Amino acid sequence: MAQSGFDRRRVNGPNESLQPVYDDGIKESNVLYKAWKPGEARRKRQAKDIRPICARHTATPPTPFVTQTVLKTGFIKQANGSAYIETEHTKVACAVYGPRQSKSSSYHEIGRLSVEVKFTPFSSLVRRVPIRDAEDRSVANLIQQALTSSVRLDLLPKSVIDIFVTVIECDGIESCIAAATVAASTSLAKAGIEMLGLVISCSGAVVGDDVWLDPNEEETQLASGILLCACMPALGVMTNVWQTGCLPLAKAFQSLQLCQERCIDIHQIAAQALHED
Amino acid sequence: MRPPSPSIAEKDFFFNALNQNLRLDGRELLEPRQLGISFGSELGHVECSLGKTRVLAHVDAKMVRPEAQRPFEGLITIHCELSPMAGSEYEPGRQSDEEIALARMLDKIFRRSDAIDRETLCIIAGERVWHLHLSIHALADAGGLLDCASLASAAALRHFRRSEVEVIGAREVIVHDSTTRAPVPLAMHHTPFCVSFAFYSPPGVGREPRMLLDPAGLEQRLAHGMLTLALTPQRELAVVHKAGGLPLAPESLMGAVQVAARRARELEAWLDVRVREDWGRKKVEVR
Amino acid sequence: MALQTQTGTSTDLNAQIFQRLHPRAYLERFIKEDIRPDGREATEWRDLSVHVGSISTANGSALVRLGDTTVICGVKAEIAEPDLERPKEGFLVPNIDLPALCGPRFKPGPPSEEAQVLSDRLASTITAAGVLPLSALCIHPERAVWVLYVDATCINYDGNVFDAALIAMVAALKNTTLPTATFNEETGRTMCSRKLRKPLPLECLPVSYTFGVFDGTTVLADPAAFEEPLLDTSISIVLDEGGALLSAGQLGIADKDTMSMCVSAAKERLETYGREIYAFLE
Amino acid sequence: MSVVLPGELIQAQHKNLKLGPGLQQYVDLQGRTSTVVTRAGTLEQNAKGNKSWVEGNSRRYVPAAQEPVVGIVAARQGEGWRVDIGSAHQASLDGLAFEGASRRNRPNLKVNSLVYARVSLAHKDMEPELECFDAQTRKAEGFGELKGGFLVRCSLKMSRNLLDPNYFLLPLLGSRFPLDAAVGMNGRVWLSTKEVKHTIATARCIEAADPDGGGMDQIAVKKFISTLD
Amino acid sequence: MSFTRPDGRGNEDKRPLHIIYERLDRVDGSARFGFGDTKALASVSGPIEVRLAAEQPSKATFDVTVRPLSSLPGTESKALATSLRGLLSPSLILSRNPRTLLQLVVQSLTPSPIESYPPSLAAACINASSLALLNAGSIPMTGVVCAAGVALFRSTTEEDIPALVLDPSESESREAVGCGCFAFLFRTEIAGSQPLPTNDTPGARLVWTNWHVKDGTSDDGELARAQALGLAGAETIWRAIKQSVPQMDNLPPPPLPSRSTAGELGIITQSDEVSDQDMNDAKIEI
Repeated sequence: MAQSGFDRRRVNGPNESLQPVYDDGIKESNVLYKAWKPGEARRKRQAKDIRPICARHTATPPTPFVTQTVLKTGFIKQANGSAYIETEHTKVACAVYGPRQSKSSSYHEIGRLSVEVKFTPFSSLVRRVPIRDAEDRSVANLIQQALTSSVRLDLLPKSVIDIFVTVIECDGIESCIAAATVAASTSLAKAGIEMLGLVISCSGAVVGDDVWLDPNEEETQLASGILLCACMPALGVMTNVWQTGCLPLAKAFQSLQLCQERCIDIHQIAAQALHED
Repeated sequence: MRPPSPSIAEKDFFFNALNQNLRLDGRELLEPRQLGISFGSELGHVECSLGKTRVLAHVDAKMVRPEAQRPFEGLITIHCELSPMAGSEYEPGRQSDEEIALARMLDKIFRRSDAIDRETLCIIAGERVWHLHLSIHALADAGGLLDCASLASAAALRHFRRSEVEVIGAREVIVHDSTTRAPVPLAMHHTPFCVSFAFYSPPGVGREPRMLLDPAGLEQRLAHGMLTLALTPQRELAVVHKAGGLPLAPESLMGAVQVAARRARELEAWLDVRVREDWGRKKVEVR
Repeated sequence: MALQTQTGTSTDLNAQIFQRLHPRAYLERFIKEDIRPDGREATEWRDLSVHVGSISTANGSALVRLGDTTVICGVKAEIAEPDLERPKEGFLVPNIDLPALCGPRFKPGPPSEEAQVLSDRLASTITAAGVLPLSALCIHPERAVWVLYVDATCINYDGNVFDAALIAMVAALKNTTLPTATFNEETGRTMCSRKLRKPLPLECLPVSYTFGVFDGTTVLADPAAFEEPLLDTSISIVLDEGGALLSAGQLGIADKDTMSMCVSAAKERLETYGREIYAFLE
Repeated sequence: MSVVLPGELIQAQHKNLKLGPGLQQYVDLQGRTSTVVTRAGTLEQNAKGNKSWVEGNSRRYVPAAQEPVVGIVAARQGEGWRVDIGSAHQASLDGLAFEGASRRNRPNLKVNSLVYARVSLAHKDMEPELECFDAQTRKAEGFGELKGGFLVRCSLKMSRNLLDPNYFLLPLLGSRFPLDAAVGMNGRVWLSTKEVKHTIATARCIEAADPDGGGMDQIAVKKFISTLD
Repeated sequence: MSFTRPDGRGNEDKRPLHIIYERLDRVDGSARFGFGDTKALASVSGPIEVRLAAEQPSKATFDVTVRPLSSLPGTESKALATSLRGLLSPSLILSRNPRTLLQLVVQSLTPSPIESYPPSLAAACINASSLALLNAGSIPMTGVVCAAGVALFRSTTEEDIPALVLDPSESESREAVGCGCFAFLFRTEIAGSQPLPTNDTPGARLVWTNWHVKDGTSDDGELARAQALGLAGAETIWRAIKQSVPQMDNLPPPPLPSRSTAGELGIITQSDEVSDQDMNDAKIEI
């Protein structure tokens, strides 16, 4: 539901409008898992598979588990670095501007990494009213947390690096954050900013006894808990972990391990994308 | 950008004059500035002036669905934004304290005091009501902006007439053009008028502050305390608002209320004549 | 073209510095040689590509590239009560966002003045051209109508976003389908059927052709981001698919002949390329 | 004398025409000069016909060198003060730019006090500067702090009128009661009389006679004064 | 052309023009301009102090605000404000007062649809702005911008002879097939190649076009003809503005505050002085 009110900076519609309701009672999202029962297997892909990244634009043979993601770098002309990532329906664009002079008057010994995330109004099934909300900010915080320790901010006093993420389409918020993190780290590398390593991120949903990696929107809704992990595969360290829902410890560790393994594969793709430019 | 503060000479001279019961523009202490009013060609469009202070008020009405909790009541929205036209201290896009204070006062005077009978704005219960928009534009703020704005608002509400509507069956509504059926004035419970005073603490202890009616620019800026009363000609108080720290004796307050009550009656009579004159002119035109 | 043909990093760097410090002089030198910094001729357009339907969460979508300028537009359909004064008309709500992502001069936060003005121009162009009759969005008079939120986002800013965004919006509308909706008088609710989806009955497919005037004399078609701030005058000609003039907008000093020259240049472009813009495969 | 608008061309009759406010000269590619109006008003010429300007009215002061102004001290700044003269930028007034001022003996101006000063520097790229003496003679020549009295604001044309010795108003008022006045070109007039009511009367007369205010002529002002006493 | 206008005007007739210098107290210049009932009020302040963030080292910052008569300003007001800034800038020599602010506020005095300002109202806003700038007299100008609205009607009965009308009323612009506003900068061109003009109207150059046609037109000349009609209208406005210059000074003397005739509390009805009918001294009708 869009309760917009009057926004003088935009062209306005009616005060209130509602999402269409369908006569079959099915939400537009429940297409793949219409008659799914707990305990059944994942549909359309293996539990350990992530959605395809790449391959559309590169001639390199697909990495196992990771078949078809699009990861392009340097497509925003005026940005210092940029990347676009597409994993089936999730589409995220990211640009890096900087390092540039910090506007704040106080002196800072180390540089600042600023992350802004924006979802297009049409990025999810329910229209998002184009006003910055809490979700934008919490997603930005997660990405910032994942990236901060990878960047040599100590070399950039008084500076700020602006990372702007636009989510064009989002199919599963956790996987979307993971994709955005990969795009952001790749953009930073593309911008020539000194880093300790590329940050790669992956999410896993615990559905019954299984861990489904890179869950889409529908799968997120079936999950009892979701774990999101960001790491620097080159150094073998983790930069951020975030979990929602309720998970037994063993499951959490299992998810973490699976995510990290998959990150190594994604790392290869990201590195390759950078090389190819 | 704020105007620079008054010079020492202006301040000293003002208080010297006040001690001799003299005001800078030659007025008596309880004499208001000249009033002016003009009406636009459509109903509900009024410009008022109070000395050099000028305000434009405009009323229009639109049919909407009522709020679910109040299916029998029409809606009233007051828009009040100050632009640099009123004075360079009002910056575009930034809400100043004056703007917030003005908007709150007008809201209290005309909306919360129930000045307008909102039930008469209902066309079909739960389905259709009139939504009144009162837009206030300050054209020049030379002191007493609130008094002038409230007068302009009162005048615009009195001057406004909405189209006659006819309900056929359960839901069909016919809106009559002003040329086919005379438009209907708003039903008002009362019309509050706003009257402001400035107070100045006297030299020495134990003496009552001096009081000026309708302070103009410099008088307002040098005031130690301000008192604004909104009241109806029937001596009902709608709003009492005191600003500035100066303490007042109850007698001073009562004195001000008496003056304000007389002033409200005068304003009412004056406004009534003006609105009727203009309506007379317009009716001739319609025919 | 001495600037570009010389090789070696130091010269490249010098040219870059020259471009940044004296953008006007830089552009003047190119114009004198009858060429533009990106290698185009004065009235040459950049490549245009239109892709539709790639956003699954939208009722219709389009991705438009005009040179490096990239605009993505998604249409979301919702249901609302009509304005009581226009009981049989739905709503078409076009907006464009210029996020900080798309270029260094944009800032995060609410829409900038530039974005507000662009949104307004797009909305008035689409309305004035009569792209979609609002009565076609009526589900049940006075009770339920469709609201089409046409949101465009620029993800790469290299000038002339207006032309790209107008194409993206119209293409996204052309790509949009709506489910059949029925208003139930008893329940007061609107139900949609997933099976029957219908495209919108578009009546006009406008394309905008924007020009800039540099130095009072040179008319540049499809200005790029570097050229835009150096132009004295901007002119936009909007034509329908048959080449009829829908609107003409111009701001800044222009001669009488400049306007008619731009109209004919726009028509020429339409003849050579314009007709296939909206002929994409669904 | 004719009414002109910006963008109009005027014919320069005199060989060495000096251009005053509201006129600007352009030289075209052939070396021909043309004189174009830059503000609305009436085109005026001096008796000799070698000086031309556009007489208009304005409320906003834009500083010009050598003009007398009435300023309000806004803040202390180093050895001097920042003074509000009604222009976009505050002017600076050096502590030594007074008659008889020295390092040890500088005038002491309080914030919000009034000064009568002359603009000594006016350039679009610099903040204006004031002085309270004649730089050659180092004499005050009537400039300096204005003590007591009252400040009246008027249009810039009224300021010019009041500075014109042939203008009726100040002599007319001066014939009725003793009156001290310092007129600034910046639309500010300082007044001082023995009696408060005379200052008020003067202030009201200035407003009534201001072409931007009441616009009264001599006869009307005389009538007006008689209602004040 | 057999097309007749609802108010009986000829196709190339304007409604009566109103030009009133308002003398608003807290600004440097102000004026009201009207085509009949389509009116706007504009005020100008400057050069005044500018906020540091908006300061420009080589010229004055020109800030324009447009406000509708009813409710709050939306994107339509922002768009008109941006156009005003762009179309008025060529008439201003902003480089003469760097690091200052020139502030223009335009208040519409006529109800307008939420989506946009109709062409005649936009033209009234432009003309009121030029008047306020002239009235302020504090920023040197290269010329004067004047604007007029034009509307296009096609008769359905006759064989396609389109009628162009000047200064469409609000209802005319709603019903017209096409309509728009044209603004021109009147100034003597000083470019070397042109001969020095001697006639009284300086040359005009187009500074703003905002022309929309509903059903599209393939007639290339239509836009040019509309523009020519707009120019003819703008020229008469330029002359009216020139005639109005003496009114910037000398209001008739205000009524003396004669306490005897006023009420007990000194209410003096000034309505006759302020009301539109009696503004004759400050109004010209052409």
